[in-house]
Amino acid sequence: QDASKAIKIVLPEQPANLEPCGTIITNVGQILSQNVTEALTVIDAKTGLPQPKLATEWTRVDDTTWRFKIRPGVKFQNGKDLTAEAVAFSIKRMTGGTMTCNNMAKFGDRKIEATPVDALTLDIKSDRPEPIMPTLLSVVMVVSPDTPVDKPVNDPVGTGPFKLASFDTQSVALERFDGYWGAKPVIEKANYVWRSESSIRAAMVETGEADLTPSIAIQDATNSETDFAYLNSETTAIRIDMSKPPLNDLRIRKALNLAIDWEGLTQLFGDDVKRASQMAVPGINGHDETLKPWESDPAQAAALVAEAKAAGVPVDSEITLIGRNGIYPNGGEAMEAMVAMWREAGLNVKLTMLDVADWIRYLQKPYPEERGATLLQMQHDNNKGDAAFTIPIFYRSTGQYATVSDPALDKEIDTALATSGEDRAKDFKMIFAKARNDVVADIPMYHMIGYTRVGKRLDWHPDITTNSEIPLANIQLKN
Amino acid sequence: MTALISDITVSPRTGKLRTIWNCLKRDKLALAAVIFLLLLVIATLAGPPLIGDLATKLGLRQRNLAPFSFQHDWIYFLGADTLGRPIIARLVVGAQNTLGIAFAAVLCSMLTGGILGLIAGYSERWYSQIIQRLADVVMSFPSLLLALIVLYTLGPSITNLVIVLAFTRMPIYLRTTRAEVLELRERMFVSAAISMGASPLRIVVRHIAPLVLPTLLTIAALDFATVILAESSLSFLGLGIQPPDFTWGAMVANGRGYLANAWWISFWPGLVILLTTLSLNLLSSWARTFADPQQRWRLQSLRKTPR
Amino acid sequence: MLSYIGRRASHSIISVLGLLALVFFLTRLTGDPSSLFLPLDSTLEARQAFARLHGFDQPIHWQFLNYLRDLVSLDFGQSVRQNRSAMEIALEAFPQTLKLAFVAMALAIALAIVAGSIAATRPGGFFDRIVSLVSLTGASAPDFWIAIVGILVFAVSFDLLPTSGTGSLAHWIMPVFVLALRPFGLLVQVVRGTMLSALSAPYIKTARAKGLRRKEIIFGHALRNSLLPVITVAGDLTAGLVNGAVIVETVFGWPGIGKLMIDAIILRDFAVVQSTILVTATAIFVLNICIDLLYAVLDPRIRY
Amino acid sequence: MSPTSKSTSPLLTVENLTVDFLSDESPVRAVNAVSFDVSRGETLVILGESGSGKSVSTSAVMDLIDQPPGDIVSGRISFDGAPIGNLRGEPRRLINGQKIAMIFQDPLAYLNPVYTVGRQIVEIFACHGVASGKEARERSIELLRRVGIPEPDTRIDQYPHQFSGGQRQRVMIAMAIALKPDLLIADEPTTALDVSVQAQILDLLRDLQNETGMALILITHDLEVAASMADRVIVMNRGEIVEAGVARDVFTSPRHAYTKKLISALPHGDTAEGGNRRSTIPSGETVLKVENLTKEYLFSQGLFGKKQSFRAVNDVNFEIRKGETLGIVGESGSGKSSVARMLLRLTEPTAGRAIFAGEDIFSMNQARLLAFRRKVQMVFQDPYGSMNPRMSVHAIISEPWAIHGDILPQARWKDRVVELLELVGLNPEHVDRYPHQFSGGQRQRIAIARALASEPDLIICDEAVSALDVSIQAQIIDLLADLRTRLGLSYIFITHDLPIVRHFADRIVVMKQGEIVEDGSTSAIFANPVHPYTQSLLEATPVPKWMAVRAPRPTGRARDALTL
Ligand SMILES: Nc1ncnc2c1ncn2[C@@H]1O[C@H](COP(=O)(O)OP(=O)(O)OP(=O)(O)O)[C@@H](O)[C@H]1O
Ligand SMILES: Nc1ncnc2c1ncn2[C@@H]1O[C@H](COP(=O)(O)OP(=O)(O)OP(=O)(O)O)[C@@H](O)[C@H]1O
Ligand SMILES: [Mg+2]
Ligand SMILES: [Mg+2]
Repeated sequence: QDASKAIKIVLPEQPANLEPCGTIITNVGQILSQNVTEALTVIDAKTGLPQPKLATEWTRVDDTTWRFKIRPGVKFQNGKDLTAEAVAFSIKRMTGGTMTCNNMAKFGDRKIEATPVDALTLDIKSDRPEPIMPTLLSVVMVVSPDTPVDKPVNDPVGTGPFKLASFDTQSVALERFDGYWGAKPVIEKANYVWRSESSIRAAMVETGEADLTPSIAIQDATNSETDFAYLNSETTAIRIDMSKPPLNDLRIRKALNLAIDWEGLTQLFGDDVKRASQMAVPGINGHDETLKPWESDPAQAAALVAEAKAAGVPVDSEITLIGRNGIYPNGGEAMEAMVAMWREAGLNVKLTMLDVADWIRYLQKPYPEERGATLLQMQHDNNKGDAAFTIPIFYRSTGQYATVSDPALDKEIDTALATSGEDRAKDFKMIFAKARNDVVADIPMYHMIGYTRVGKRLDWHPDITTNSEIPLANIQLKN
Repeated sequence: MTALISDITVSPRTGKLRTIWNCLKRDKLALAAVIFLLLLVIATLAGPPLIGDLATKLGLRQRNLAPFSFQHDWIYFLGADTLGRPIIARLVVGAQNTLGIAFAAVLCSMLTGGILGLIAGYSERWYSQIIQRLADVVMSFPSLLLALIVLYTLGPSITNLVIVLAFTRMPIYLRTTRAEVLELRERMFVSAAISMGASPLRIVVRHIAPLVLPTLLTIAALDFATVILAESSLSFLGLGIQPPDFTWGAMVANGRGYLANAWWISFWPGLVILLTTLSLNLLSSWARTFADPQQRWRLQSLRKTPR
Repeated sequence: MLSYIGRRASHSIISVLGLLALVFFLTRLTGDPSSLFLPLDSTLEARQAFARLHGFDQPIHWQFLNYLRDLVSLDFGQSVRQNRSAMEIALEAFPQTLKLAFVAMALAIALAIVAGSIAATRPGGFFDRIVSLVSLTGASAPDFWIAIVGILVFAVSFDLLPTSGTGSLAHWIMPVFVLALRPFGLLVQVVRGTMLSALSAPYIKTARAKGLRRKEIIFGHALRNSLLPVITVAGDLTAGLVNGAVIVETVFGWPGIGKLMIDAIILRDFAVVQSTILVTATAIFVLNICIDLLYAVLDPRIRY
Repeated sequence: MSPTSKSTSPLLTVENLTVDFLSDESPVRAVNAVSFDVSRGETLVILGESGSGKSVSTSAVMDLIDQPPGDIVSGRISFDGAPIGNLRGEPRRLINGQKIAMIFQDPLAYLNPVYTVGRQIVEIFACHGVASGKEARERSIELLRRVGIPEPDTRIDQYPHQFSGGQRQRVMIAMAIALKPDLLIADEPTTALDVSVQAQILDLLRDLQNETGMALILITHDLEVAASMADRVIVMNRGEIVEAGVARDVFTSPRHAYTKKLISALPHGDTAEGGNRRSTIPSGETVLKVENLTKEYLFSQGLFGKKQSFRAVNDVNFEIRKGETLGIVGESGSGKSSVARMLLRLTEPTAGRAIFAGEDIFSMNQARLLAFRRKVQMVFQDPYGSMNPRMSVHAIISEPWAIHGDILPQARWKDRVVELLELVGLNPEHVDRYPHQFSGGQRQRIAIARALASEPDLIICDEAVSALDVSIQAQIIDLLADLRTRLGLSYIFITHDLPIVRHFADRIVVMKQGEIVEDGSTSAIFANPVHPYTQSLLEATPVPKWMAVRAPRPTGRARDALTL
């Protein structure tokens, strides 16, 4: 075998398992998605729109039913043929509830049902109108019908250009699958290892021990030749708990936004980050380009606080900023800095850094009873092309992370979710604008940048999907 | 004879201090260590009021300022950290929490471990067994899990931090003490003391403990660094010290990602931790020599007869 | 002696079981695994389904009884994260840590004994000062600091060693070195201290009068008498490495049990936490029994 | 050999040796301008007051004085014509052990506690490349047999703490003579040996001298031993040699005042009946009654070996009355120390009772035991080991007062310590010194002072005066006798020194192999010994060398062992 056609990729973390149903977990997806397993559709990184993959075309039969044509001549890595039956099996495996399926999270509480029409045609029915079904289906990895239904697996068999060769405590190895339906990839073998220290991953690519590593820290991205920045679909923000005084006062919430020295804070995340004005990144259907991020205006912030104080708002009462350790690089420092800035503005903010499990209690409903006025550090990832993966969670009163409770807003969101095409985007933009200007339920910070170091041997560039997949087939070797 | 007695009773207190001082003078390294520690204590007590809020004030535009640059204020001489705060100021202000936590934790673990070890080693009763098995259990209990449990049930605070650190470091003292006691209690002078009617307490405290203490001090002096660094890794869980408070350990941990690019962020705090530990060790090995009558001459000025 | 071992073993088994029970109940005080295992944006129903599937919704004493029942049939539970038997995972990782810890400790003990003993023969001398300074510096420098700087220097700048990973002999050098540094520093100090006392004992005079070689006097007579605290401390440090080589395992990508345990704790993979603790605790208990037996071998006056 | 071999040049010469011990204060002069020499086949006996520098000056010969804190101010030591004073490293190693060997004074401290005695002997053969493995072991067993250790082939695998005081001393001797050195320095080699074993050992030394022409420097305070061995004698006092000469002259016509005092203090067996220090009070009430006392030691060969037992004390009965001294004499290893240790509950008896003041010692609870231990004190056979090395003399002696708070108010401790030190003949300025800074005899006296401190009713003295020179011995005995008369103290006086028991004890029990073979009043036993062992004890009194007839040697069982 030609050694030069084998590459080594260093991931930040060991994949706990290789269950195709968990590809939305970064380190599983980066190995499996588009390499071992494929879905019916794939999201185009630039437009956010679904493109054909294992489905060649699709049509909306009625409000709740979509019909997909399955690509003919596709074989699973175990030699079986891809049929509508197999796709239906994969969907049932995910939705059946006999095992825990992480990818289900993207479906929220929707119920879907797949019925094969003929060998290569599949009908998918949802319990309510679903305009973005093709987008949703990009997370359903199609697996061989031999896969057990009731328990997760570590030896996935899919239709992708690579098949799993080995998986142990130190590495995952993929091999080119010769029966692949599409173009033959250049890479023959890929070895995945993991190191959590960013500087070491960077060093490994530098010394040639590895060829590629995603998400290195900004301070390690020192070589413009090999280190590529890309918008990584993550948006960072501070969520404001609107139910507790003094945070239930709009002036205070605005002051919180205005008091930050944004330019200074940006230093922590590098010049490539983009200030955020909303919780979804550009390229997502519904993102409003025209929406302006908050400016930094400490004077006005102080004035607002004073005004609120005059109006009897208990501005002196303690506000807890709950941070999460290791949430993103320099996250702790950012929180420290912001606390210092708010204190400057006359707000009594205290920082508590928690570990994930503890922090999650504050993130998700039901929130702890005794929480008091809290601000919560968070990061939201939407790489699925549609604001539907963002808006209902944050701004609908039933949303998992929502602190807003506004029936009028709920209604607007429901209509937006049911519409499609141009109107859908317009509706979402309106909601984002409202959230930014009228509700102020959060302090949007940045659309984050990831840095990937790519060895000199490879010809490949990361993009917004890199956080969820690294398609080996797209990697070319120089000369 | 009366003259002799009055001679001996002359202010024994200052006499002792004088001997200690004389012996300290003879060991230059130990003397340097003492001076360093004294300076540290002074800086800890007097430093923070002088430094004011320099240590916590952000200077995002001086982020990761390199050390030894003369363009900036002297306070930036050792550089600035990731939020542009002067490292000198942070070292001084961080000393208080660092030393407080480390001393408290090391002292607690040494005392409890030492006492339990004396009991476990000297007594052959059932509780000796229990103590030892408990020590085994503590040893096998991952400190991180303990920290998490404390965090969830009691919440983060300095006291809890000290408890966690002390608790996890305790077995080493316990087991070392016990090991030494096992041998010491077989010595003749212990039999002699028993035959005189000395209570177990007295034997343990007067006869055995003084011979175990030097080893414990040796371990404790080095444990100081372990505890400081362990404290910083607990901040990873949120159990460590909470910002805006900080310790040297937290500073080191903060600079960890910058070793390749801005080494000074974690180097300086690492260096003071090292110097502190080094000083404590030099002092403990001096104390060990001083406490041993057979070795003490090494610290005395020996006047030879002219020949 | 055999009866002593039997007694110790039975006490230890009881203690390990107690430890397991303690861990079982205490870990469940540290939060809900379902919120960590599932993606942040999954629904409440999904979480509940997950809890039901893994039995986290049952009263805790039921969970414990189930666990005990499974234990009897040597079923240590499934890792919810890794879809595998938790014990299998733990037993896969343990030897990796063990061999690393073993090599590092063997090296640290051997070097510390030699260096500490020689330093003790001439306290305050040049060698003594150098050994003390070097070992203390090594022992009080942060280990991740040393590890990363080591990689940057030896792997990146000079390209002498691989950055990380396992495989060749070269892969061992840095992890072993980093791991051995702190035990070495501490042991040097302990050896030096106890040797200093031992060397002034009268039986050393006897040995000198017999005309023994310096080596035999130092290592045969003095050292043997000062070994008790040394092996205790060494044993504790080994135990510490067995369940705490986390930094080294993390930085160098060594697939050991330390990192496994920490990850499992942080992610609340309870079955893995219990299995790793069971494995390491057993190792530590066995180690402690061995050390206690060693006391009796080393000092005939100690009898159990 | 006789002094005739003096024609050749001396094997060892020490000229003008001065040794100081340095400390923060002014240096302590332990040895001052001492010169002596010894030739092949010759025996030089060093006599002298306890603490007079005997051990230090001989240690200097073997380079055993650590410098600092020791400081050899001046002196030239040459061996076989070559200076060896500054010899270190390999050349020194070839001399120590092989050419010059030493028997140390305090055998317990000087044996390594963690090695079997066998290993410690084998080591000598091994490190000088003489023999190794099985052969070395065989030779070690043989050596142990020659020094009279019973069952040497099992004993060889035991540890020093499992031996009796006298047996340890003999192990030391075995080690020293292993390589048949040219010069043997024996520092009080027979202090813990009963007369018959002592005779064996002395014979053994003489045999070696005859066989290999070994020179012997014998330090002893026992004038009878000295006289029986010495060709020449030097007498030391306060670090200086005050008299030197041919044995007969020194003994028969001492010139220096100190020597005269020494020789006259000798409690000669014949005169002892008259000027003895036995109790004058006739029997008072019984203080201690020991019934059927038995001790079996359990030990295992190796870690997993089978448990074996050894009956060290077998059905011993005796009683002591108020104001009485009970002398326990007997073979070395016959269980004397074991009895003492059991009476203080330091080792638990296997069987038996001991009634003290109407109560069985062995069934006392903690509180009663405390009261009991205040009333009974012990002087241990190995004084060095019995003192905490971290405690100053002051702390050591005042410890009983610290334990039993009601004896003496703390304000008076200092004065009382000084008083006690003076009573036992020590310099009261040494209160702040530590045990390692004293000579063997001085330590023994500190131990006596400590025992006296708690004002007990009964003192058990285990070879308490065996390392003291005769003049101090006499002083201490007088002190003890005085206390007995004034305070009604009782003593159990364990010793091998017959003249002393005869001088001091009212009644004597004789032990052999764990059993009492004879007991009775002192005069009765000395006048009319019944048991053959007692008879052999009394007969074995050594004869001055210059009076000894060449051919006949002591006979009996002991002899057989030696000729093996
Ligand atoms: N390490 C030391 N430090 C200070 N003084 C010491 C030290 N060793 C011995 N001496 C002193 O030196 C003197 C001589 O001691 P040495 O041991 O030679 O006496 P000795 O003649 O052997 O007496 P003994 O018959 O009692 O054994 C004593 O007064 C003793 O106190
Ligand atoms: N701990 C022990 N284990 C085994 N045997 C022992 C132990 N202690 C003493 N012995 C043995 O018991 C016997 C009696 O010892 P003990 O010390 O009582 O003798 P002793 O009469 O005091 O002799 P000496 O006059 O030589 O001191 C000896 O043979 C000795 O070897
Ligand atoms: Mg002496
Ligand atoms: Mg004895």
